[in-house]
Amino acid sequence: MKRLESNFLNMVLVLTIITLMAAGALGAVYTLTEEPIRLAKEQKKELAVKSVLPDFTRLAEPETANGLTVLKAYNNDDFIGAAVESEAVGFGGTIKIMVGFDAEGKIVNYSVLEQAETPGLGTKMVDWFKTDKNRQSILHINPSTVNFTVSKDGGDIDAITAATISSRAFLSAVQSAYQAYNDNPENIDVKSGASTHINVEVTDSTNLAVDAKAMEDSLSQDQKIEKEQPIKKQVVSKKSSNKKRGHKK
Amino acid sequence: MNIIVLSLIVLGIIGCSAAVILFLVARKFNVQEDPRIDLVEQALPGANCGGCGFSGCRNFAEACVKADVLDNLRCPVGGTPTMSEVGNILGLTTEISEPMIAVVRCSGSCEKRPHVNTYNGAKNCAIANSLYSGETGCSFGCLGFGDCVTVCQFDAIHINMETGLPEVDDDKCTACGACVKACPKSIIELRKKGPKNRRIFVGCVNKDKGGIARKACTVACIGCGKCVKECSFDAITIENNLAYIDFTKCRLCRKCVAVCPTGAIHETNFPPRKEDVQVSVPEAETVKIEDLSK
Amino acid sequence: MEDQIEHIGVIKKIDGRKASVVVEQSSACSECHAKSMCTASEKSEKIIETHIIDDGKFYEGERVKVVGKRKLGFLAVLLAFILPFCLIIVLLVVFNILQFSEIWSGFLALASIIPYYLILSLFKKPLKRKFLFYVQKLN
Amino acid sequence: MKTFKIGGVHPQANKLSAGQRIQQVALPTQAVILLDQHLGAPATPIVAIGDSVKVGQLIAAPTGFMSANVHSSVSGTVTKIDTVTDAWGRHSPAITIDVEADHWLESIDRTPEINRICRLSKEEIIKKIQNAGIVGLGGACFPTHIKLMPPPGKIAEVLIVNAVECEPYLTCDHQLMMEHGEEIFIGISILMKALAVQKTLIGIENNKKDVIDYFQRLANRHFGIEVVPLKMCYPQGGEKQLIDALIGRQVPSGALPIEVGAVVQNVATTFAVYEAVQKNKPLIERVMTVTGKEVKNPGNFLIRFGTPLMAAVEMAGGIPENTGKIIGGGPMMGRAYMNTDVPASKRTSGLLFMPEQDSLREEPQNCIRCGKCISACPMGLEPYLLTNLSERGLYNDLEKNGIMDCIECGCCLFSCPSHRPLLDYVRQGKATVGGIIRARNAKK
Amino acid sequence: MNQLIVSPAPHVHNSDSVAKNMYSVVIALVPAYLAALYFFGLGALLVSLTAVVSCVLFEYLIQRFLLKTKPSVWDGSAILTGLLLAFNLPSNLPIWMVILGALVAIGIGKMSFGGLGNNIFNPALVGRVFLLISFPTQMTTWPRPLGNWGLASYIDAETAATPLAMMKGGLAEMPSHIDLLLGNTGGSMGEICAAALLLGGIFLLCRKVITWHIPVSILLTVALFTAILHFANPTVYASPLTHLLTGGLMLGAIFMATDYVTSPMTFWGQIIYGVGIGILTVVIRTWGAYPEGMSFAILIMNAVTPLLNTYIKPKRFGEKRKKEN
Amino acid sequence: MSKLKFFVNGLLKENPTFVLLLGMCPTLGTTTSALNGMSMGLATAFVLVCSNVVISLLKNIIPDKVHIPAYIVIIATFVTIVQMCMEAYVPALYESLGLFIPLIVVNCIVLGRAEAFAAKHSVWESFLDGLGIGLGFTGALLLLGMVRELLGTGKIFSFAVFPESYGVLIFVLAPGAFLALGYLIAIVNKLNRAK
Amino acid sequence: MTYILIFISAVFVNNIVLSQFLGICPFLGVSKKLDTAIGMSGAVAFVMTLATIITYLIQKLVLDAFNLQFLQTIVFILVIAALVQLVEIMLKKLSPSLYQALGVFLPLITTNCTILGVAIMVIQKDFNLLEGTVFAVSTAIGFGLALILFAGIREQLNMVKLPKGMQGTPIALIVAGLLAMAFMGFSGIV
Ligand SMILES: Cc1cc2nc3c(=O)[nH]c(=O)nc-3n(C[C@H](O)[C@H](O)[C@H](O)COP(=O)(O)O)c2cc1C
Ligand SMILES: Cc1cc2nc3c(=O)[nH]c(=O)nc-3n(C[C@H](O)[C@H](O)[C@H](O)COP(=O)(O)O)c2cc1C
Ligand SMILES: Cc1cc2nc3c(=O)[nH]c(=O)nc-3n(C[C@H](O)[C@H](O)[C@H](O)COP(=O)(O)O)c2cc1C
Ligand SMILES: Cc1cc2nc3c(=O)[nH]c(=O)nc-3n(C[C@H](O)[C@H](O)[C@H](O)CO)c2cc1C
Ligand code: SF4
Ligand code: SF4
Ligand code: SF4
Ligand code: SF4
Ligand code: FES
Repeated sequence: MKRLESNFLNMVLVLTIITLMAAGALGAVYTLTEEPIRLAKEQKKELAVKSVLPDFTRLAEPETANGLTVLKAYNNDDFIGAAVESEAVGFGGTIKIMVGFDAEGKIVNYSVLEQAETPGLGTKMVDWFKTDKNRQSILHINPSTVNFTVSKDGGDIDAITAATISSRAFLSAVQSAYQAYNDNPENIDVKSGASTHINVEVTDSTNLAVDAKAMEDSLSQDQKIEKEQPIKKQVVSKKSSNKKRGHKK
Repeated sequence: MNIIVLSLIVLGIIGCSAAVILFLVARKFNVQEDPRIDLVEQALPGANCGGCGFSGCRNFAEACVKADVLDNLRCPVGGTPTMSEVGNILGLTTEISEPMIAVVRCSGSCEKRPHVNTYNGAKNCAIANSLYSGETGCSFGCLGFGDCVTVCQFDAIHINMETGLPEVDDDKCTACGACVKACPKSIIELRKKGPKNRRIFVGCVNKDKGGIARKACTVACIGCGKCVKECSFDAITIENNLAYIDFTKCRLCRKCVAVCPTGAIHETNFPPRKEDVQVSVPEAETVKIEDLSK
Repeated sequence: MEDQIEHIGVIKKIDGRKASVVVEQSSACSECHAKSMCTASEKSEKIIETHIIDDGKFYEGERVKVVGKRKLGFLAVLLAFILPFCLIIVLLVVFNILQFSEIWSGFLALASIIPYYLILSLFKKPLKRKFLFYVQKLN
Repeated sequence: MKTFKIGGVHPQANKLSAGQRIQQVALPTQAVILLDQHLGAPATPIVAIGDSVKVGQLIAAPTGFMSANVHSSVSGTVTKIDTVTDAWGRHSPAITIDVEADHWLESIDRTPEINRICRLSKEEIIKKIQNAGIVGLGGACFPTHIKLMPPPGKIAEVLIVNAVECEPYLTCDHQLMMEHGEEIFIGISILMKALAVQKTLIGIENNKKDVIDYFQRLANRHFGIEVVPLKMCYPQGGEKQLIDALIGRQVPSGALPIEVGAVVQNVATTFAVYEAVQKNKPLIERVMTVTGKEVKNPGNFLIRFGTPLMAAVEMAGGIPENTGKIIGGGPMMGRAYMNTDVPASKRTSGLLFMPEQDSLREEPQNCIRCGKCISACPMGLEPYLLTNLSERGLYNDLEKNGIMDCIECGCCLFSCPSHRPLLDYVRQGKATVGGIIRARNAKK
Repeated sequence: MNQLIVSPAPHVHNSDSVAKNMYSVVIALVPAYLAALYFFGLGALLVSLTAVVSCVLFEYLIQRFLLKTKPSVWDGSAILTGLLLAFNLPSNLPIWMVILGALVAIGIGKMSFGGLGNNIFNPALVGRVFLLISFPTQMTTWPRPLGNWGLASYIDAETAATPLAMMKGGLAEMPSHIDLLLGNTGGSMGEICAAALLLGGIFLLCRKVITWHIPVSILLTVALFTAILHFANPTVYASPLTHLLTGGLMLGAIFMATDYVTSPMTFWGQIIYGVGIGILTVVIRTWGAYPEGMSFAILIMNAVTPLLNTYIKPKRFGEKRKKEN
Repeated sequence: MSKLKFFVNGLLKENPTFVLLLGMCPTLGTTTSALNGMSMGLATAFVLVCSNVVISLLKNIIPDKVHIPAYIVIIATFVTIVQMCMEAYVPALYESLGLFIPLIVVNCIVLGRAEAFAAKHSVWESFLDGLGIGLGFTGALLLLGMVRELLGTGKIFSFAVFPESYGVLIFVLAPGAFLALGYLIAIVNKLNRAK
Repeated sequence: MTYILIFISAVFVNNIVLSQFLGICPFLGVSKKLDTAIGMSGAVAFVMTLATIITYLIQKLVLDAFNLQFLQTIVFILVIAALVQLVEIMLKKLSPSLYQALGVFLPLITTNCTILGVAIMVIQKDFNLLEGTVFAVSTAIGFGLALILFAGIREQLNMVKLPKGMQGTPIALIVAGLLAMAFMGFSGIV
């Protein structure tokens, strides 16, 4: 039971061998788990998409608009809506959500992908805005048709009790999702049904016509939010730069 | 498969270079501690009392490991058994020294030494002592504010509420000597623990002349010298009106106990004496006396 | 009385008015009661050159207190860690402003501590004069 | 009006015996003269049992630098040279003399005339003071002649006479000043000469208006002596505080007043100096106050050293029925006695009888960190911290936190709402640290 | 004559005591309490009684049964903790929450450290912040002042926002300064009437229970800091006066930051402490998530207090002189 | 039979959390709920057992002076394995435990056990020891998680015990972690002393 | 502005010890004496910055490049361990007297979970190098802040008589809890 002597060669050798063994083991486990990990990640995303959109048969490749990812869904060839991933800084950190819009720009459903809000307060957002109580639900609403801010700020949506900050962040994330949904450059071309097209235009024009000021307000507010949340911006821009680097390689 | 090869290469390189660096470091600095230090430390009581003169048991353990002879190193808490165990671990011999124990040399309980005034300052012997001689007529006796109790790390000494005097718990006392240092009246002494905890000692430190001493406290040593005459082993000396029994010479014959007119000499843990010898040992100190002399 | 830092060590060698003392530097965790359970409680021995100013006789192998001014401790941390730390940060910022690539600025900043320590090594002598330690008897 | 700048408290003055004329206490039949009446080591007896002595005769010589001469205050036969139990139950060396008559040494001038002229040189004055066994009567019993010999390199600029008497209850200095003002001023002039200073400041708290008026009149007649009324605040009488109040200089930590060019003497000391230098009379008696709320006739008494204190107490109407505590000195700095069967000495500035209800301290509670002890401390210390450190035996930290600066004035304990025994622990810590420092210096 | 009592000097005391200090503070709180009763009616009574009784009770029980020491509840500190805790709660808080707050204040904030004098953090604020974090909804909805006096004031009071919460929403509907001074606004029961609190503060200053250093440095710092902000952008940042009169600032500065146990002991220590509280309060009020920063600011500075006590020493006698030489 | 003591030892007498006070970071960081706490405990236990076994197998071929880096590599390997498996099969859990999974590497318990025990004992003993300590750790985390979840949200394992409105939010937040652990340790100390 | 936000976030809002629960061991261990706590904070800041930069580079140059992210844990821990030792060697060789002084003054800097944790967090949060460095520095400052505050509190607690059961770790944890509670006041600032 003599221990190996501590001379240079022994030490380096043993340590190297052990590291190599470790590397081998890790590599092996990695190859085994690589697939499940990817699947798990995809599954999560797909589940999210499914839960926020009506039934669809085909998803288009992700596109980016306004720096957000937009996934369009088709029933056969009919554009039936799009799921948008969006984020905003809430009370405890970044809130990532996925919102599904139908072809008319109404919110079908949303799901919270990531959040670090206070349990019991901000975390209530997971189903608060789906619950049909008072004015707290945002489902089946086109964000541009209402004043899409919390009632405290003069808007039409009830904030989560005692979690106004989270609610604000959530709503602004939904709004930027809507923006992305709307601004998607390919949106108009791809859309097959004219009604959608018109609908969008109509919404816009009604907005302009009916409540130009509100629109302006919401826009300026958007800008304000962006100004106030430089981290978010940074993150977003970095994302894209990362991507670029990735392409280069 | 590619991944495995890649990770082999990358980790191999990093591991190898880390190994070289760590090797260099290992060679340069890291003291591979002598594993015996751990062993010795485990053998020690772990009280970290500082009684050994080192700050903490581990330092003492190191000192033991580094030392060539254990003669000057001694854990008062663990005593000889511990030291011989340490000696075994290190392959060194230890001096066999007899276990010691703290002994309180004042018997002036509340009833035997009435209070003549009331102390009303901070409850601390050192402070009271620096102010004056104490609440009783005896200016040598225990003050009873328990400085000795505070310093004992082993919970071995407590003030008996009835007598107002500290009492040492034979089993807990480790003879670390902390209380000896703490007592401003130098009342506590480390003495040989004695076979079966049997000890004989003078329970008084009063150096006043007999009359004065007796007036202040009924169990005071009055320096009459009877015990000196009685002792066949020259163990007892009298200085400043106070008898002292040298524990290295005392053979525990108990003769002196019987002759002391005030009962200032204490015996502990002796069996009751068989023949009742009539001696004038006052009240509480009365014990059945038996002559054990050879 | 100056504010002092004290450390216990063992005299390894005495050379006139100088003594080499071996002190142990243990990690943060060595205070911990469970250190035997935990490797973080690493230790290393360091040899410290000290001066003898006390008249007391010292002998090799004696356990002594190594005493230095407390300010020196802070100065040491400043020179050894804080300054190079500031250097790295400053360089990183500068390279960033100069539009170096991230990788390069990282490398350059990291590398900068090598010349820093090299420069520090030029001051070996004055530093040695500054960082004086003394030995004292225990208690 | 001037006062010192840091800390201080305002205890009730209770000067019950103010204005009571000084009464002479009758000679005892037996006098017990303590040999430990000064700061340093007890003096060594130079008489033997059976010797007969006269009033004013030297009976014990100094043992070492800080010690002082002790003179007989009575005439008679030495019957015992032994220890006696002092007020604190300790054994203290003393010479017992059976009083036979009242024979004085011939050299002593016992006439009541005031002798204004002093032609002695500086050295002669100091020598005379030393021979007369004069020690500071302000409390510390520091041999006065030492104070008059500044160490080389230090020059005294100003003499400060401590007439503050800030201790509650005590009035002996006050009364002495009223009755012997002239002599005191001569004493001051002598001290000025001994110190070669041109200026003297007499600090008096403004609760003694009569003395201030009287002394200001006297000061007009003396060159270089100025009377400074001070705002009442305890411990103004503390040497460092008084210097701060009068000349605005603060004696640095660990230094002596001479560091800032000042020498402080108590008024009673100056009177003793007058008697010693002008009348050849050694220090054999002093004025003391016997007082207390329940005392029948609180008063000021001139008492020979060695006389049982009870003699003065009897003159004041005896020990009151419900006495709980007897204090030698004032209530702020005095020490409680456990034994009243003791003789008067150079230390006894007063006896205070506290009724039982005022005698017990309240139960101490946890420190509530109110900081009141800090604001009260005239030395700018942190008594709560010193107490904590002392309790835990952290002597290094104690030293760093200036425990040696503590003047044991008691302001901290006086003002602690938690009734913590602050000064008890601070004093203990100070004693221990002092010992450590001395040991360290001795090694060097 | 009986046995003499012997003790070291000094033998007299200025007869100040812990209880005297504590009860003085209780008395000083009376005006604000009356104001609270006037504005919030029975609810205020209910909440304050519960808080005081449960604080005293918990202290007694813990000392008696857990620590096994002699209960010292009558020194008044537990009463004070209860009262100050209640002052920091909305007057319609559910009773069980009040009791929980008292338990936390006394159990965690005070007795875990061994009782009066040992604690690091202000017990009442520990209780308050614990509740605030645990029940943000209930702790941030206040009944409308003068809404109701009877039992209804407790059970289903109309709620009102505090001026500070309004401040966060924009400066449009702030109450007038007079209303703020008198207390005619929403808020915790004890914090609303700045005038009554000031009155109590003056009483404490006169009785020398507290010194001016802490309250004045807090108020000045807040005034200064908010003035700078206000003049930089008056539409976003409220005026200094508004800040001074709102929220628990007065209550905190006069009664809670001055707590002996948890505040520094030296002159400069107290000034730094006060300035720190002022700055933190404004920072939290204007940029933080919580509408009210005083409690947090005091707690944070409580944590700094030991450092201040260690490093900020009183000026020692003879010190300056030393430097000159 | 006597070997069993190695196992029991870690459960109670040397419970890493309550008695030895090791691995405080994950203890505090992952016990927002009973489930999280338990999972973290199990992950640690797995690493502990595996690394104990492997190290005790290899103990004689590892030269003394590189034992720490060697142990670290071995431990890191198992940690990474756990990490990948969790990510693949229980992604939700993986996310909620977050950073603390890779940090098992520096957990004093794991390395400490390797050094203090596995390097000196046989494989079987090391296995038992690892299991005991690991389960002791798991138990402690589970307990703390349960306490925090119960006090904080009124639930245990997401099963409502009392109505949600009685949840004391602070216990699922950072301060609650410290407070709950502090009092739990105090209670355990008290029980130990009472014994 | 971003950097300031990162700073405030790491120092106050998401303090590494008080809200992230990393580095608890040294927090409880080194905090007994103020001086050591202060010195230690400086040392940790240095090591943390160094470690963050080097692990960042390795991540980008090696792990990301070869798609070997799964080796992160093992590579980081090795690199950090080696790095700390390397600094020691350099110091010893190049400035022995400094090295000596540190030996007397500081405990050894060990790789605790804070350093590894920060290195990983920088990658996870997708910071760029400068942000990562600022993050590391701020985290270290936050760590130092908590450590120093805590050391002060502990020195004060040493002076009082705590209830028996609370002495040691329990009271330390409770103080940490209350401190964390006080620091929650900063939440929402970023
Ligand atoms: C511990 C704690 C956690 C909180 N967490 C959140 C949160 O996650 N999201 C949020 O919007 N507000 C949160 N808040 C509340 C905010 O501090 C703020 O009071 C609130 O957003 C504004 O109040 P209101 O919603 O009642 O108008 C929290 C408060 C506390 C005390
Ligand atoms: C060692 C020592 C030397 C002293 N030397 C002098 C001195 O040279 N000059 C002087 O004026 N006072 C000297 N003093 C006296 C002190 O300043 C002071 O007056 C004395 O301690 C009594 O002060 P108190 O009554 O305020 O306690 C000396 C004191 C001591 C202890
Ligand atoms: C707290 C304190 C209070 C004192 N109060 C007085 C006082 O009221 N009157 C006085 O003469 N000396 C007082 N002293 C003594 C003086 O400090 C100093 O020793 C004395 O004035 C020196 O003169 P002496 O040597 O002639 O006694 C006091 C000392 C202290 C420490
Ligand atoms: C001026 C003053 C202010 C006080 N403020 C508070 C307070 O804000 N909160 C509290 O719980 N106790 C307060 N107390 C009471 C007491 O000091 C407190 O309960 C202790 O912190 C408990 O150890 C105060 C006491 C005084 C004298
Ligand atoms: S009784 Fe005295 S000698 Fe015995 S253990 Fe206690 S302190 Fe040490
Ligand atoms: S033996 Fe000594 S220390 Fe102990 S109580 Fe008696 S006097 Fe005090
Ligand atoms: S006794 Fe000492 S510590 Fe107390 S106030 Fe006076 S000088 Fe300060
Ligand atoms: S006066 Fe008393 S209670 Fe106040 S700080 Fe000083 S010791 Fe503590
Ligand atoms: S520092 Fe985090 S577990 Fe030790």
